[in-house]
Amino acid sequence: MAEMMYRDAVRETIREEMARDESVVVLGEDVVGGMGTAGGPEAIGGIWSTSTGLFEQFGASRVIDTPISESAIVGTAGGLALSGKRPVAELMFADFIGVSLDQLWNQIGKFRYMFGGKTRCPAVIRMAYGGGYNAAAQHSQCVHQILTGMPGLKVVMPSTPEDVRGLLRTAIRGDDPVMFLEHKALYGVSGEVPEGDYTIPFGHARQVTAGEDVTVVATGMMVGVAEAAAERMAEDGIGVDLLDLRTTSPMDEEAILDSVEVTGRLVIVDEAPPRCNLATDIAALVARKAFSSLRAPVEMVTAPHSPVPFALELEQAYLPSDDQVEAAVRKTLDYR
Amino acid sequence: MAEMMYRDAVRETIREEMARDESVVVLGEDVVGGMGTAGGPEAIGGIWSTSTGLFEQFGASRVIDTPISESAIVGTAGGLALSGKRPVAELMFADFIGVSLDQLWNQIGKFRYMFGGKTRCPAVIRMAYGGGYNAAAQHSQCVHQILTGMPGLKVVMPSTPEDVRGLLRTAIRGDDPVMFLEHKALYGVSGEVPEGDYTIPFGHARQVTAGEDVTVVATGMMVGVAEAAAERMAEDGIGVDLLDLRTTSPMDEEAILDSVEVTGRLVIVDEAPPRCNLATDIAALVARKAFSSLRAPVEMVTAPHSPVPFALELEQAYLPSDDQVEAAVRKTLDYR
Amino acid sequence: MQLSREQLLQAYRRMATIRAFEERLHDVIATGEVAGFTHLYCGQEAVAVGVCEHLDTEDKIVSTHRGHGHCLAKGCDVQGMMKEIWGSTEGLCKGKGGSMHIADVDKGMLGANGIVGAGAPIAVGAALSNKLDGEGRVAIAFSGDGACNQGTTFEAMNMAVVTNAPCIFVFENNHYSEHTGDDYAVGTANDIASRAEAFGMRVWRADGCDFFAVYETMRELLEYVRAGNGPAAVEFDTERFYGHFEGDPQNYRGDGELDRIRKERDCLQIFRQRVSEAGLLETDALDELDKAAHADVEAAVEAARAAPRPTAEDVLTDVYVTY
Amino acid sequence: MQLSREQLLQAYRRMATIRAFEERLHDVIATGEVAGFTHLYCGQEAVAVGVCEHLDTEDKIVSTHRGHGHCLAKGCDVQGMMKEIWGSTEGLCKGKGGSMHIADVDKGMLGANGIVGAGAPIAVGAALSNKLDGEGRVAIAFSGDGACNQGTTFEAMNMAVVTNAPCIFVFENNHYSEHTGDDYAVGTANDIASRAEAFGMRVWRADGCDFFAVYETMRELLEYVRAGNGPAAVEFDTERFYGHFEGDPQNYRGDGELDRIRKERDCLQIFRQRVSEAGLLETDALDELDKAAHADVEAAVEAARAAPRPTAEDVLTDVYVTY
Ligand SMILES: Cc1ncc(C[n+]2csc(CCOP(=O)(O)OP(=O)(O)O)c2C)c(N)n1
Ligand SMILES: Cc1ncc(C[n+]2csc(CCOP(=O)(O)OP(=O)(O)O)c2C)c(N)n1
Ligand SMILES: [Mg+2]
Ligand SMILES: [Mg+2]
Repeated sequence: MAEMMYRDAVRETIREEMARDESVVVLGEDVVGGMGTAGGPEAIGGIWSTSTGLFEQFGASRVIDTPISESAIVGTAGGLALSGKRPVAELMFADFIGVSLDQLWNQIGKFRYMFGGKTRCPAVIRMAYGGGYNAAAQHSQCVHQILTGMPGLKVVMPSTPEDVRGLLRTAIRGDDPVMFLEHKALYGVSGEVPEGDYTIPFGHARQVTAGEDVTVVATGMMVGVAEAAAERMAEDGIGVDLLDLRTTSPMDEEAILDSVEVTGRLVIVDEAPPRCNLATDIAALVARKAFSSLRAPVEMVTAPHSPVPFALELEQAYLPSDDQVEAAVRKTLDYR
Repeated sequence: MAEMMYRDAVRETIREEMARDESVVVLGEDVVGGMGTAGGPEAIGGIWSTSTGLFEQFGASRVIDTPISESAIVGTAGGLALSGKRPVAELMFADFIGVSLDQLWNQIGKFRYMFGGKTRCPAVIRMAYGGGYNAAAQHSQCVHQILTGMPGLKVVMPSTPEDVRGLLRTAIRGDDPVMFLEHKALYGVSGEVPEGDYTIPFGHARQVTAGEDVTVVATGMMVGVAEAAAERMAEDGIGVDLLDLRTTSPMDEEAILDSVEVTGRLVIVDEAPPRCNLATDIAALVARKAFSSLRAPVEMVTAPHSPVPFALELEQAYLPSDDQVEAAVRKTLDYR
Repeated sequence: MQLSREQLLQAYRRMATIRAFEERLHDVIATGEVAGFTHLYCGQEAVAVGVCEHLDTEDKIVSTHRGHGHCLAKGCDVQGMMKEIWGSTEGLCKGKGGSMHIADVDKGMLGANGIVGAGAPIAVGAALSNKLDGEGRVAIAFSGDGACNQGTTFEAMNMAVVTNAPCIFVFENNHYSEHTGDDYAVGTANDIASRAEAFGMRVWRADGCDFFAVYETMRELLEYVRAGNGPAAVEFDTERFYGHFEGDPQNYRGDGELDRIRKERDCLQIFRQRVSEAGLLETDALDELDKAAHADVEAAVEAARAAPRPTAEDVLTDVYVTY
Repeated sequence: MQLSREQLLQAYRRMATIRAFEERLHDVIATGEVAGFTHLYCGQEAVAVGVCEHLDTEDKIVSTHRGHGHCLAKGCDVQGMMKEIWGSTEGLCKGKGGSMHIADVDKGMLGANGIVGAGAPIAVGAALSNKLDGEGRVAIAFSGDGACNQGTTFEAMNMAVVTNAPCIFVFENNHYSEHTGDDYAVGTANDIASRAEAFGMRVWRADGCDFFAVYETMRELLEYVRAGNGPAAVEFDTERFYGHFEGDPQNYRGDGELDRIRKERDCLQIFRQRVSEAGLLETDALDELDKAAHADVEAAVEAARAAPRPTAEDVLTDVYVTY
């Protein structure tokens, strides 16, 4: 086991996959940096430092710096993937699916289906999502609630460096289009990473803490928030079965249903606003398929129905907190 | 009461609002038709015939035909609305939110919030959605599941000509951005329309059929599908409390919760694919706030997790049917 | 350079097949036998064929909502296409795509597209893939005069220039986007080609109703692009014989406009005239090809009518490779 | 045409205010006192002021992520802006928007924008609104050399041409989009203006570091647009003194590049030189304005530090007008 930062896990995994398979190609804005400048290329290697050094190692034909044209970035990835390459494209901020949604939703997500199953589109689209940087309404959003609903796309939300490595390998080696959502507040987080070329299959949740009193489901950044609450409550003897979904499409329905069958109580933590989001998706799953196990109303801890606000105090109030998770857990436990 | 077609209800309401308030402006592709041709303008009046004659009546400065540039269409509507006009823009097919989402989601939906409540953006964006025309994966989709989750937008889904008139008046006269979703299979449907200048407030569901055995919630095209099932079951003495939500944001939570309190059983019909959609949203609402009333698992009748297929048989199997609604109702009633 | 007799026959045969295919569909759609939105390519055959006769399988094309002509020119199977339009499981896309989504990736045909302007960025990706493989192969984005106003088309042109992609933007200016004239919707100092030129690409212009003009222009253009000079664009002046979609009353046409273009701008007639005048092909030989094309199309219609239909179970297959 | 003494003083005062505002922020951000993403406008002051000095409240502007200069030039309140950047409820946007979303619609400032390229279509709408009102007012979209590659920018230019909107596309070419040079990212036969020209607009080009060049160019351009001739575009060659965002190490700069542009291309220095040489304003008067600008900014910082903070209850207000 080695210690590794989340951002480094992203970059080193891409590097290894590029070395392993020459059909892997990286593209995006400033993924090289310094193109067309006196200071020369490789000035930045991606604003998240997730591609630093790749240009030097693999050259301009496999590390493609692009203009600010997100639709063309995703479309180019789609054309590469239809032609047998394995593009790993970066959208920089997840909020930029706004300017490229057609290519994600109506193009790469549907090629296989529209073409009668006769093609593959192994494009990985990486993007940094989520709040915590006071980056306000257009640079802080969650998008998994939008993308998970789109048939043809797979959606991955790693919460640890270990999962980044295992899930990104699966994404790049797989044959379907994958939305790889990296939480920007996790880039600087370090964690233990196993040696070796392991992969993590999609659709398998990770049990973060075990417990039989209440099921808590979270993804991405919210896993840590829920974990903090769970640890605190463990001191009071409250056993939280905390599941990190890791991928939301496909989603590990079985793990959720199995857990609720034991606990009878469910709290879902979702950084997205409350309407038509992943929390409602999971609540509906349980209300449909584990109704007889359920012993209390489902609780959801989500962002409010508002854009992400700028000011420190506002964003803090906006983002789901461990206190809110704890309150929700205690509320469901108090229900008789 | 007069008889009126759904498409005519759209057009005549726009015409009246344009006559009533000169700040109302229409824009979109082919909303005039024939611009720059030998046959001259007004050749079509919108491919859905929802703007026929408006150009003749109000002229080129208030009925603006646009190039194929959906981002610019929505953005132009946003700029008009910020400047005190009341644009009614047409996206033709709802699927084209893919090429214009940023302007909907990150711009017009957020101006008021980002600008600290100091402005209004009264833009109405109309679009035809839904299946039934074998128009395949890029011309048949539902989008309410995407738009409802976006804070700052209001989402309207009229199911009858009467509601078109009342809701479109409210949309155009209101001060918030409104996504006005017209089901393309309803355009040719006629219905009774009250005389006079009535409006229908957002957030108020309509009770389509009354009953105390089961609550069924539907929107748009699905209202008719659910109504057919309800009528058939009425013959067997099954009482369906069928709610047409009319608007999904804001949504009439009270009507749903009140109904479930009586019936204890809930079936939701949603034309969208099953993940993170409106059906899950409503299921979650009930699992959170009406848990103690609920006497059976929630049932969802939705499209499957696939793009909309082309062939007749496939699309028929894809779209939720009255048979499926009936089966879901009977299943929830059978639950003990 | 001269085309051989064989090449001439093949080119005409392909154009005749497109024509026969579309005219047959025109009739059939009027009866309601075929469902969905269908956009006919009739009138533009010389463009699709004049472009694609230069390509082989590894060269890719990306098409539009009006895609039948591009598909047939790139070698898609007539029966497979017809069955697709009929919605059969034996269709090129198993009945899941229909007219607006016909594709045959193995033939280098990366799909018709229902979203105007969506194809151009995809073509850039296909071009970059070919560039990586280093065999001088290209990718072609077909776009209409309407699509040239969509942001994606511009982004793709710029992206191709910046990445020096062997991508070719073929603008088929048939003077209409749906019911609107290009004079109105295409803001330009000059023409569509000049807008492409402003991105730093070399551009060409030619009469799209004259197969030989298209073919010669593309020969020159392809030589330039295959040599590694980066992307290029071309604008072809062409005509759409039918309405935007089947059922379009075409009130926007001028008096006598349709008659005139049918008479003066029919690319098949122009081809016949040229080869006759030059004594290259005999009328009989051409008539034979017309007949053969019609027979092929008729056989395809019969096959499509008899072909197996999908069932409800097919809805959920082909969404993913791995579930 | 000559500017009056008063006009000259006002122009310099505004430029000096922007400079002082940005330099103060540069220092403050380094200490961590201010949160969020902040992009400084320093170096480009002559563009914002040279453009906006021609405008009144009914003329609208739409800005970018690098919006402080445009805001100040259009008359936004210094204290209101500083408080917004600090996130106070007394900020221009009650602390909800922050640096990237400052707006003051009543002043005709329709917002900075965090999405590159998103402003241009909005400006077209504002221009059409002004056209409807028929008073000869315009709308201006500020865009960078990076934003000129975004599809929305092209769509907006075409839309403005087609609708004959009194919209002006001001391209501030500071030669960088983030860490990338315009030589790489802007595919063009010539320059950004030539791409705009290809849409059929009249275009201008000028040195964006020379206030007088900007001002005179805009006078001519505005006369043209206000007269109803439709949209226009202008490219200003300018410089960005700081990094893309605060904290950017700027490794992409050439040796001595920053020193050189500070020395040779500082629009405030160039202004001073011009007015001194022409004997229009005395150094003392200019120094006074610098001092006053600094004092204003200092007062704004003090006010922002003391200003009331939002609370959790404020999160859910201002989402809608009617709930
Ligand atoms: C993004 C998008 N906007 C609008 C449409 C509707 N539409 C389909 S074809 C078309 C006109 C296209 O014109 P052009 O590019 O000239 O192609 P042509 O039909 O002449 O072949 C329009 C507006 C669409 N399919 N996609
Ligand atoms: C749609 C979108 N893509 C990317 C970004 C990230 N980004 C912010 S500013 C910027 C560079 C913009 O360059 P330019 O238009 O030249 O403006 P400048 O920063 O030089 O003022 C980029 C890529 C963004 N905010 N929005
Ligand atoms: Mg056309
Ligand atoms: Mg720049």
